[in-house]
Amino acid sequence: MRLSVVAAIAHGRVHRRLGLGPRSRLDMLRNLVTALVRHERIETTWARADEMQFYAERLIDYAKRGDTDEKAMRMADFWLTEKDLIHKLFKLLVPRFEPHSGNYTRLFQIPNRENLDRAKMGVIEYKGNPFPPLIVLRRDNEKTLLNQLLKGYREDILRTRATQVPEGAAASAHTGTVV
Amino acid sequence: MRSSDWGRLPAGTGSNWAMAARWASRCLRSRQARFISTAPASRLSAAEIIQMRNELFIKEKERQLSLNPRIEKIEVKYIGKSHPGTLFIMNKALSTPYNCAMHLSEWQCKKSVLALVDGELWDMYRPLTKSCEIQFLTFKDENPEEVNKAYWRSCAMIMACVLKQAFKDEYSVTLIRAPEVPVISGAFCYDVVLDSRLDDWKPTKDNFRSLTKDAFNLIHKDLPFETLHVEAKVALEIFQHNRYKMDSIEQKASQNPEGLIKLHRFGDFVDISEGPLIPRTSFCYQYEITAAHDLQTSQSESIRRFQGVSLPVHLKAHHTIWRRLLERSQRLVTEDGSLEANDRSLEAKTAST
Amino acid sequence: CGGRLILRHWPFKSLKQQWLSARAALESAVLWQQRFLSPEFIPPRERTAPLKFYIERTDMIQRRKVLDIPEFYVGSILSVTTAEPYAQDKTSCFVGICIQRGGHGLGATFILRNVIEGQGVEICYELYNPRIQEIKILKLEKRLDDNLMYLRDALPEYSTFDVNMEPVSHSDNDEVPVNKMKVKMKPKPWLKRWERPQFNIQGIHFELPEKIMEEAKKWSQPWKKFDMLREYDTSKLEEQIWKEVNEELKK
Amino acid sequence: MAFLSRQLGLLLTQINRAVKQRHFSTTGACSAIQKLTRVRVVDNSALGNTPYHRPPKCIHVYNKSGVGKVGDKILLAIKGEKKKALIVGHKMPGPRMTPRFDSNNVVLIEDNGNPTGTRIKTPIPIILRKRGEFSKVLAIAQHLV
Repeated sequence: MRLSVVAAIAHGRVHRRLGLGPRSRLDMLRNLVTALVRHERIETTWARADEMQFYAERLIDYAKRGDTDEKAMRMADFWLTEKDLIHKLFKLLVPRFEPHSGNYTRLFQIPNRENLDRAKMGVIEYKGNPFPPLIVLRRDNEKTLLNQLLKGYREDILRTRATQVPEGAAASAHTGTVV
Repeated sequence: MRSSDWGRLPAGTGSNWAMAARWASRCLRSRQARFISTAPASRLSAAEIIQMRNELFIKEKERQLSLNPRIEKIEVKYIGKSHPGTLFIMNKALSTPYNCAMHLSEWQCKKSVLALVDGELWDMYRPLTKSCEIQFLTFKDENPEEVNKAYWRSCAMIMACVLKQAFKDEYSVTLIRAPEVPVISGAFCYDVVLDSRLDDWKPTKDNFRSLTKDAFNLIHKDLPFETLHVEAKVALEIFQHNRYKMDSIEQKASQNPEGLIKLHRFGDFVDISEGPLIPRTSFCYQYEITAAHDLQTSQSESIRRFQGVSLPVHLKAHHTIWRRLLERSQRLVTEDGSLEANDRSLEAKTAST
Repeated sequence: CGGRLILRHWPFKSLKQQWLSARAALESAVLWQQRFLSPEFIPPRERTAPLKFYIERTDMIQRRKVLDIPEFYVGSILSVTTAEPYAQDKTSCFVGICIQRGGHGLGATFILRNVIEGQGVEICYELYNPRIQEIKILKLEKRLDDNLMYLRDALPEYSTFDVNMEPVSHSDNDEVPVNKMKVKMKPKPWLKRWERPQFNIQGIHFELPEKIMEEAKKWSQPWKKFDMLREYDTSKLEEQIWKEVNEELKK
Repeated sequence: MAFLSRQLGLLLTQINRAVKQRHFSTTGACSAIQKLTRVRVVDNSALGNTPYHRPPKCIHVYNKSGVGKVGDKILLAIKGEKKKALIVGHKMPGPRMTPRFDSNNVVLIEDNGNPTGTRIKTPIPIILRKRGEFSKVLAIAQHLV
């Protein structure tokens, strides 16, 4: 059940209407999934990427059943229009996602299309692909002014604590002898 | 106010510039005449000293400007992340790194604190002298050490300006110097010799608050920091009433191979400084003067060290953290790090306990 | 699942309790092999909070403790006795074939159909209605389809059942037999176009012209079974609910 | 003679039924009984069972909504006459636990409420007894569901 998309697209609609009908919708998503399996990272409109994400993940789930499973094979056959990719799916992607359960893809929003339609665009990728990461998580730099001030503050605290603890220990030892 | 406009003057307005300079020189001449008449007075009030220094600074600046009567073009190459390899054609001895940043983006204008001109640290409002490669430094760089130092220096200078003007005219305030303390020690400081009548005076919280208020007045004025490299002779003339400054000028002149002294000015306050400063006072966001310590010295005059802490607009702190930083900044800081001071304070603490 | 949260085991147990629970788990594992979970226990695929279904389940279990609701399927022949305040003996009994099961939770229904005196009669019973006094299985079997609505358009003999029918015995261990009967239909205007692939009906012996059957095939949607969005895998949920219900019923 | 005619009538009714099956529309408009709904007369009255080229048709429903359900009286156009009738079953599913029939059944009644026929063979819903005014109709019914 796609609660997330249900929440995003209002009033109980489970999926978007794409293309020229249900069949065209699936055909379009099929081509997208095939492209995703081939290139591992593709750029498309946000709506298509969002619709496709579910199918791309379920396809991996099916493929995890193994290539001897008939249903899995039929699914792979349907969703991958280029048949050389079936091998890649079962032999490359499945071992990659073996330790994970779900969340095989990543979806990001990118600037709207420069085209006349200014469509909202997204980029979707399988995790663990060989490309450079889309988002570089920048760690807070320790050397900025504020962080240097805070570091000094922390060091002060630690130093006072270090001097206070031996005193406390000595005091307790002292009381110990008295008792 | 006129002088503060100089820094903002964009490159390429040569005629305007010349007109303004002419007008300024006219004013200067008339005032100097008055100065000569009052110069023999042994003691000048703080405002008068400031005015005198300011006028001398303007004069020197004008002189330096007149060295390049013709506008020459230089090529400035930007090497940075956003638009690497951008080439600017700028005016020699007129255009500043800030002008380059204006050509790049508003972001660069707002965030750049210092420029790196051929590997040399450069103020944002200091004119470029030759064709060069330029780079901008911000507070959030990989290693913003130099920027932090510049910020600390600038804050100390703002504090010096506040201290110079805060006292009544009958009390003399002699600024000594701004010790270069590392940022990690928690406070910037400025050494001051106060009037001997004020030896017993202990500044209260309200005093600090009023000083801080004065500092905020300066910050809100959004004054630019200007730089001038002058010969020791001129610097000595400017600081003729301050023997501490004269000592340090001589010392610095001897160290510098060309015998040049770096002067900085914001508003009409002129000071000697070690290195580059931030572009404008409005870069400070949180600013507070927190403590004053008596330094034990062998001399008869007691030297006071005023301390404060500040954070720039780009790095704001939550008020709870800010309060802790304030508490910490009240400890005495020294040039060789905060260690000694801490030890001393600890000793004092243990002694008291 | 809200239900599971509430039902979570008490963390501290005595040794005997542990042993008992272990044995119960073993028993339930054995029973799980030959389980039957009434379809109305499985919550539908929607956003309703699971707590609602849990509360309904408790009520359903309460009702099941009073009334024996047997295992039955679409296609089974049932006899239902209800309290009827307007009847002479205050009860009424109806015998018929179950053609549809619907609803979830307490509102679950099933429809019985019979032809009496040449007149087709259907009654939609609410499974947990307190008016129901007895539900008796006369013949436990399945048909080829999960919905026998097409019996309305079939010849009346296929939905005619004797009111005084003798119950056919069925042992618990046997598989439920599947009646592979193919019904013959009345001539065409029908309730629905049953030949269309969307109904996927196996239990009709179509005697339609070839042209119509070809025409119907145009409505087939072979891609539909590859649309993973339509899959609703209830096996885990089913097992969980079955355990919960079974434990509660044993108490 | 009367017996013969009755036999003939029954036979014709059977034929009539088969004919009706073919002509009856199964669209939703006929689910409940409203004006112009063709109905089936289920009692053994002569009027209802003699064949006629036009099936009986509802021309008025005596209630406020205009949609007749079980227990509502309607006016029928039958064999060129106007006749009142009582609905005893319809195709549209009623409330739960009540029977639904495969055809729209009526029983002809006189203006005073007495049934015209003497016997009703098809099943009649027991819920009819709830209204309490059709005891004479229920009395001639043979099957109650």
